[in-house]
Amino acid sequence: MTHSDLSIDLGFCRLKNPVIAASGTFGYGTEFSRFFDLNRLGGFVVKGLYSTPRPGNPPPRLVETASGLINAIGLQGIGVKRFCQEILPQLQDLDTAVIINVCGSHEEEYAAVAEHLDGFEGIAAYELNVSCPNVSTGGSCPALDPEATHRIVSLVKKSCRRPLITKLSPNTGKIIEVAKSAEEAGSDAISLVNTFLAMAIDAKTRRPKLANVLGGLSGPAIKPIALRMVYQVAQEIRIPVIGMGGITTSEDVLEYMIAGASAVEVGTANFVDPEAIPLIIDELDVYCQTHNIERLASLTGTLAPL
Amino acid sequence: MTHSDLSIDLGFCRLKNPVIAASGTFGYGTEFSRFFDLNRLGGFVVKGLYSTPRPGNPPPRLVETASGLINAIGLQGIGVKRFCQEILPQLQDLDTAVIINVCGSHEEEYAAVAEHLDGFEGIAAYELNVSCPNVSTGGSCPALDPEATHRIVSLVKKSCRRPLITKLSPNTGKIIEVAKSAEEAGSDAISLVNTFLAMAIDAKTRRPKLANVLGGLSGPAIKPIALRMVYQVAQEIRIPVIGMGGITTSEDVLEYMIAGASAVEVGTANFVDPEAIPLIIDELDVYCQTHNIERLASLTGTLAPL
Amino acid sequence: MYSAILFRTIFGKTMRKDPQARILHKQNWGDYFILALESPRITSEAHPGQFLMVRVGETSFPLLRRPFSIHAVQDNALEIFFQTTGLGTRQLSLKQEGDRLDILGPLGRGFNLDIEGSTPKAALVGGGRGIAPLYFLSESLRLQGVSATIYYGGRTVEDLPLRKKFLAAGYPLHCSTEDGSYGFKGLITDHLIQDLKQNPADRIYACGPDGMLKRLAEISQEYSIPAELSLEAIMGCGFGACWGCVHRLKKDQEIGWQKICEDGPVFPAEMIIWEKE
Amino acid sequence: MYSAILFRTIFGKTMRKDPQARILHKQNWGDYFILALESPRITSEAHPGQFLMVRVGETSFPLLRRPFSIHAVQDNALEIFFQTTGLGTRQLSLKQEGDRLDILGPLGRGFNLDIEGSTPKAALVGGGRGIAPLYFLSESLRLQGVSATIYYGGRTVEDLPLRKKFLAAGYPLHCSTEDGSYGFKGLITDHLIQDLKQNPADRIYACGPDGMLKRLAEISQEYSIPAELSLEAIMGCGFGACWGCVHRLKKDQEIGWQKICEDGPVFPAEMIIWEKE
Ligand SMILES: Cc1cc2nc3c(=O)[nH]c(=O)nc-3n(C[C@H](O)[C@H](O)[C@H](O)COP(=O)(O)OP(=O)(O)OC[C@H]3O[C@@H](n4cnc5c(N)ncnc54)[C@H](O)[C@@H]3O)c2cc1C
Ligand SMILES: Cc1cc2nc3c(=O)[nH]c(=O)nc-3n(C[C@H](O)[C@H](O)[C@H](O)COP(=O)(O)OP(=O)(O)OC[C@H]3O[C@@H](n4cnc5c(N)ncnc54)[C@H](O)[C@@H]3O)c2cc1C
Ligand SMILES: Cc1cc2nc3c(=O)[nH]c(=O)nc-3n(C[C@H](O)[C@H](O)[C@H](O)COP(=O)(O)O)c2cc1C
Ligand SMILES: Cc1cc2nc3c(=O)[nH]c(=O)nc-3n(C[C@H](O)[C@H](O)[C@H](O)COP(=O)(O)O)c2cc1C
Ligand code: FES
Ligand code: FES
Repeated sequence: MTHSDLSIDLGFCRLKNPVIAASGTFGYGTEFSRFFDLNRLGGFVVKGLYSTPRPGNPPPRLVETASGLINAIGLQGIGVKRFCQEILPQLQDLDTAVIINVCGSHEEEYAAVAEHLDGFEGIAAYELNVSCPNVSTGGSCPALDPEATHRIVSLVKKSCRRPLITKLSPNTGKIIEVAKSAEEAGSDAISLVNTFLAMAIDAKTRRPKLANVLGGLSGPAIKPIALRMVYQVAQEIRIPVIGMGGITTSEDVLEYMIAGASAVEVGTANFVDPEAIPLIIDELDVYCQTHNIERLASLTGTLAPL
Repeated sequence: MTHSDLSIDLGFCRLKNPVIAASGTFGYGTEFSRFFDLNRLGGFVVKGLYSTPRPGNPPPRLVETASGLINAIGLQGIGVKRFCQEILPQLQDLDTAVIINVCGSHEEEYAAVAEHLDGFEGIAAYELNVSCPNVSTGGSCPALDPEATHRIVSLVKKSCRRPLITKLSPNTGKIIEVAKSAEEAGSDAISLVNTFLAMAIDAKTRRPKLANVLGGLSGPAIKPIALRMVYQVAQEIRIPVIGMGGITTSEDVLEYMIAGASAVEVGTANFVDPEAIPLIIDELDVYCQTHNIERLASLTGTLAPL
Repeated sequence: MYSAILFRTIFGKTMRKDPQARILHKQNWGDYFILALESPRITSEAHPGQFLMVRVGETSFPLLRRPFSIHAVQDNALEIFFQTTGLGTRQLSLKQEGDRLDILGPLGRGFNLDIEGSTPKAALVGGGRGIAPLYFLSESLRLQGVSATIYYGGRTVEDLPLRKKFLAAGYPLHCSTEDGSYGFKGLITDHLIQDLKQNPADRIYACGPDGMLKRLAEISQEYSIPAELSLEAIMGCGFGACWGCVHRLKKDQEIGWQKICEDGPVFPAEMIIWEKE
Repeated sequence: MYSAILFRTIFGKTMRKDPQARILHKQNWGDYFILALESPRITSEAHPGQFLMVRVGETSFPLLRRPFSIHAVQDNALEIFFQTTGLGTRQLSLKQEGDRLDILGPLGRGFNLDIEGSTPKAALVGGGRGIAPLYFLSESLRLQGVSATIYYGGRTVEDLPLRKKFLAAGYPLHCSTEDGSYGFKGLITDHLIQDLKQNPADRIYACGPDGMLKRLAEISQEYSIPAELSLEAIMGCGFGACWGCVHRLKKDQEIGWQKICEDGPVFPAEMIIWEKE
C-alpha cells in the first residue's frame, strides 16, 4: 500500500502528520507508549510546566456533562526542573515533535520556564499557555487581553531560542485581536482553543461538583464554537493555526483543516480511547487515498461557499 | 394533593413558576397551545421582533452537533406591527406572563419596537435582545460591549413604559461588566445566555453546513458554560437574573436557581418535546414536596461550599 | 382554484405525543427498515403524506427527533419505512420488537386526494426512501376509487426493497435503477415520461430527492398534469415552532421562506420555487 | 517494609484495549448486574483488585469510560458486577448477551496477596457494590492457601445479591443490613469488630464507601491488622494520563494528591490520608 503525504510544514517545524496530542491530556507522553509507538504522532505537547512543582486542586477534579468534560486539575505537576531531569531524557530519542506547554503565574515565570528549557535538546517548540489563570488578578488570564498577550509573547520570544506557539483561551470576545497581537509580538504559530470556563452543580446537595467550583470544559460539546474561532482567526493572521476542541475522529480533523488549521491537537479523546490518535492518522491516510488527495496539507483553508 | 409555592417575584412581575419559554423556540406561543394549556407556564417570550418583517436566512438553517443545535434562522418574522394586529390579540386573555423579545439593527430600532408595543395591553415585560447581530458593524452585537449595552438600555428604558429584561450574549469575556452596565442603565432584570457563535463544516463537500456559515449554538452542550456565567453574574448584580442554556429537566432548573437565577428560560428542549415545560413544572412541584421546600424561590443563590 | 382545494383544512390540527408507542414488528432489507408502531390515536388521525417526529435515543445526543413519513396504517398501528443514513437512523435501526418509541404525530399536511373525473388515474413516483409515504397513499387512493400506478426508482436493485409489497397489493409497478440492475435503466422520471404516453395520469404524486422533484415539476407543466410533491428539510421541531425547515414557496402570491412542516411537506408543484443548483 | 512489598511491581504494566469483548452471559438482581466478558488476554493478565475501563455507549454522551473492578475470572472470561447509579451504568445494564463491549484493562495495582504465616486468615469486607472485587480476591487467596471470611454489608437485603454466590463457593459469610432486613442489624464494620474476637484475621481487605474504609483504617490500627483498602474516584482515563482521580496519600514520606488509577486503587491503610468530612 502506498501512503499519502500527510506531512505538515509549520515553517519552523515539520510534522509527519497534522495530529498532535494536546497538553494535559497526554501526561508526559510515556503513559501512552504502552498503547502505541509514539513516533506515529505528528507530535505531542506535554502537560503544562511551571518553574516549580504544583500540588494541583483537591478532588473532585472532573465532572462529565452532555458530550463534555469539565476539569479542574489545577496544573498539578513536577515543575520544569524535575521534568528536564527525569522525563525529558526518556523523550529525547523520539522521532516526533515534542512540544512543551509553558505556564506561568506571572510574566517572568513564563520566560524563566522557557529559558530553563533552552538548556536542553530534543524539544521542537514551546506552546505558551497564556490561558493559565493568574492568581494575582483573581483568576483572569493574559489570553483574555490583547495587550497582556503581546507583553508575554514579546518577553518570552526575546529570552528564548525556540519557536513559540501561543495557545489562546476561548473565554473572550476578542479572540481575533488576541491572535493578531500574538502574531505581532513574534509568535510563530497560534493554537486554539484551551478549555471554556464552566461549572456544574449537584442539585441534590446544592454543592459544586468540582472542589474548585469552576473548571474548563472540553470535548465534543465545544467543537462547534472552537471550530468557529479557528475559522475566524485563520482568516486574519498569516502564521499557522493549530486547531483543537472536541476532535475525536478523522472527520473532525478535516473540518478543522478546511476551516483554516494547518495542524490539530487532540485532547479529551485520548482519555476515552488511548489509541484515538493512531486510529485518526490511519483514517486520514485512507481518506487521502480514496479521495486522491496527494498532500493532506493542501486542504487547509479550503472552505467552499455553500 | 397540596401544591408547593412555585411562584417567583421578579419585583416588576410575578410568575406562577420560574419556567419561561425562551424566545425563538416557542414561536408566537400559539404553536404550543395544541399540546398544553399555556396558562401553566411561568411565562413565555415570543420570537424576536424587529420594526419591520424580516425574510430570514436561506436554508439549511439548522445543524445538529454533539448534544447541541446550531441555528441560523436569521430572525425571520412578521415585524412588530403585524404581530400586534394578528397575534397579540390571541395572547391577551392568557393568565401567564407574555414577554416580547425586542430586536433592532441599530439603537433607535430597539426603541421604536418598544414604543410601538407600548400602545398595546397584555404584555408583562420586554426582553431586550442586545445580542442581535448588527449588520452595520459586521455582525458584532451590542451585548459584547458594556458601553453599547448601556446606551441601548438607557435609550429604551427612557422611551418605554414597561419593565426591561436585558438578554446577554455569551460571546464575550466581559459578561459581568456588560451585566453591570445594563443594571446601571436601568434594566429591571438580566437574562442570559443567548446562543454561542458557532459553525459546522461538511468534510465531504468542504462546505459549511449552514447557508449562513455561522450560527448560534444552544442545547445541553452549552449548559456548563452558561451556568458558570449565570453564577458569576448573579453574584455581581442586584436585579434578578433569568438563567438559560441547555435546560431539559427540573434538575437543570434547580442548578440554575442554586447558581443564582430567580427564574429560567427553556429553549431548544421545546423542539425535542413540546411538553417539556409542563413536565418540568410538575417535577419541580414533586421535588418541593419531597424535599419539604415551602417556597421554591428560596433556592435562588444557595450554592453551598463543597 | 387548485390551491384552494389544498388550503381548505383537509386535515385537522390534531397532533399528539405518544411517548410509549410499542414496536409490533420489524422488517429489514440491507439499509432499509420497517417498524410497525402501535399507536391507536395517531393511527386513527393519520392522512397519507403526513409524518411523525420520532425520538431515537434517550440522551441529548442525538438531540432532535427525526422526521419519517407514515408509510402504512393498519388497525391500531402505523408503519415507518426508513433508510439508515446517519447516527439517528442507525440508532433507530437497533430497536427491537417490544421496545417503545416516543413519537409525535400526525404532523403536517399530506397529499390532496380529491381528483375529479369518473375513473381518475394517479401516477405515484418514489425515489429511494421517498417511496415511504406512497404505500399509505396508494391504499387510500384505492378506497376512493382512484387507480394508482407506482413508479419506483433507485440507484440499484437493493434500493427497491418494497417492490414486492406493491406487487403483492396488486398495483401496476414500474421500476428503474441507475445501474440497470433491475427494471428500466436510468432515472425514474424518464421512465415515467415514456410510460405516460400509453398510460396517462390525472395527477402525479411524488416523494424523493430534490432533483427528481424538480424534474417532475417540469413534467407536470409540460404535460399539464397537476403534481403534488413531498419535500424534505432538516427539521428542528416538526410542528412550526423553530422556523428551521423552510423552503422557498409561492403562497398567496407572495414568495418567501415558508415552513414545510406545517404548510407541507406536500405542496402542489406550482407553489415550489427551486433554487439554482 | 510493608509498603515495600506493595511497591515492588507485583503486576506488570501490561494493559490492553479489547474493543470487541463479547458478553457471554448476564445476571440481574434489581439494580445489580453481572456481565461476563470474553477477553482471553485481559483475563489471563488480571489480578484481584485491578479494574477495567468500559465504554458504555457509542456516542460522546456519556463521554468517558466507566471503571469497574474485575469481579471474577474464569477461563477466557472475566466478570464485572455493578450497580446502576447513573446514566452510564443504566446504559450498560441494557446490553445483552452477544453484544460486544470496548474494554481496557487490566488497570491499576490490585491487592497484595502475600500474607506471612503458615495458616494465614483474611477478612474480606465489602460494602454494597464494593463487594465486586472480593470474589476474585477470595478465589485467588484460596489458591494460595489463605482462608477468607467474607463480611458483606448493605442498606437492606436487596443490596446483598451475591450472598448465595459466596456461600455456594464455601466461604464463611457474615452479612449485615442497616435496616436489619438480613443478618446483623447495623454497620458491617461493627459486625466485623464483634466477630474478630472469636475469629482473628491476619489481614483485612476491603472495598466500599469512604466512611466504611475510613473506619476500617482505624480498626486496622487498633487491632494491629494490616489492611488493604480499595478506593474510588471519578476517573478520566484510568491509566495515569489525566490526573483526575487523585486522593491524598502518603508516599515515600511525602503527602500529596496521588493518582489512584496507577498507584491504586488498592492501598495499604496507612498510606491513605482521610479528609475532614
Ligand atoms: C417530512 C419528512 C419525512 C421523511 N420521511 C422519511 C422516511 O419516511 N424514510 C426515510 O428514510 N427518511 C425520511 N426522511 C428523511 C429522514 O428524516 C432523515 O434521513 C433522517 O432524519 C436522518 O437522520 P440521521 O440521524 O440518520 O442522519 P444525520 O445526518 O446524522 O442527521 C443529522 C441531522 O440532519 C437531519 N437530516 C439529515 N438528512 C436529512 C434529510 N434528508 N431530510 C431531513 N432531515 C435530514 C436529521 O434529522 C438530523 O437533524 C424524511 C424527512 C422529512 C423532512
Ligand atoms: C477503580 C474503581 C472500580 C469500581 N468498581 C466498581 C464495580 O465493580 N461495580 C460498581 O458498581 N461500581 C464500581 N465503581 C464505581 C463505578 O465506576 C460508578 O458507579 C460508575 O462510574 C457510575 O457511572 P454512571 O454513569 O452510572 O453514573 P454518573 O453519576 O452518571 O457518572 C458520572 C461520572 O461520575 C463518575 N462516577 C460516578 N460515581 C462514581 C463512583 N462512585 N466512583 C467513581 N466514579 C464515579 C462516572 O464514572 C462518570 O464519569 C468503581 C469505581 C472505581 C474508581
Ligand atoms: C484534564 C485536562 C488537562 C488539561 N491541561 C492542560 C494544560 O496543562 N495546558 C494546556 O495548555 N491545556 C490543557 N488542557 C486543555 C487541552 O489541551 C485542550 O486545549 C482542550 O482540552 C480542548 O481540546 P479537547 O476538546 O480535544 O480536549 C487540559 C485539558 C484537560 C481535559
Ligand atoms: C431556533 C432558535 C431561535 C432563536 N431565536 C431567538 C430570538 O429570536 N431571540 C432571542 O433572544 N433568542 C433566540 N434564541 C436563543 C434562545 O432564546 C436561548 O437563549 C438559547 O437557545 C439558549 O437556550 P437553550 O439552550 O435552552 O436553547 C433562539 C434559539 C434557537 C435555538
Ligand atoms: S421543523 Fe420547526 S418550524 Fe418546521
Ligand atoms: S484516571 Fe486519569 S490519571 Fe487516573
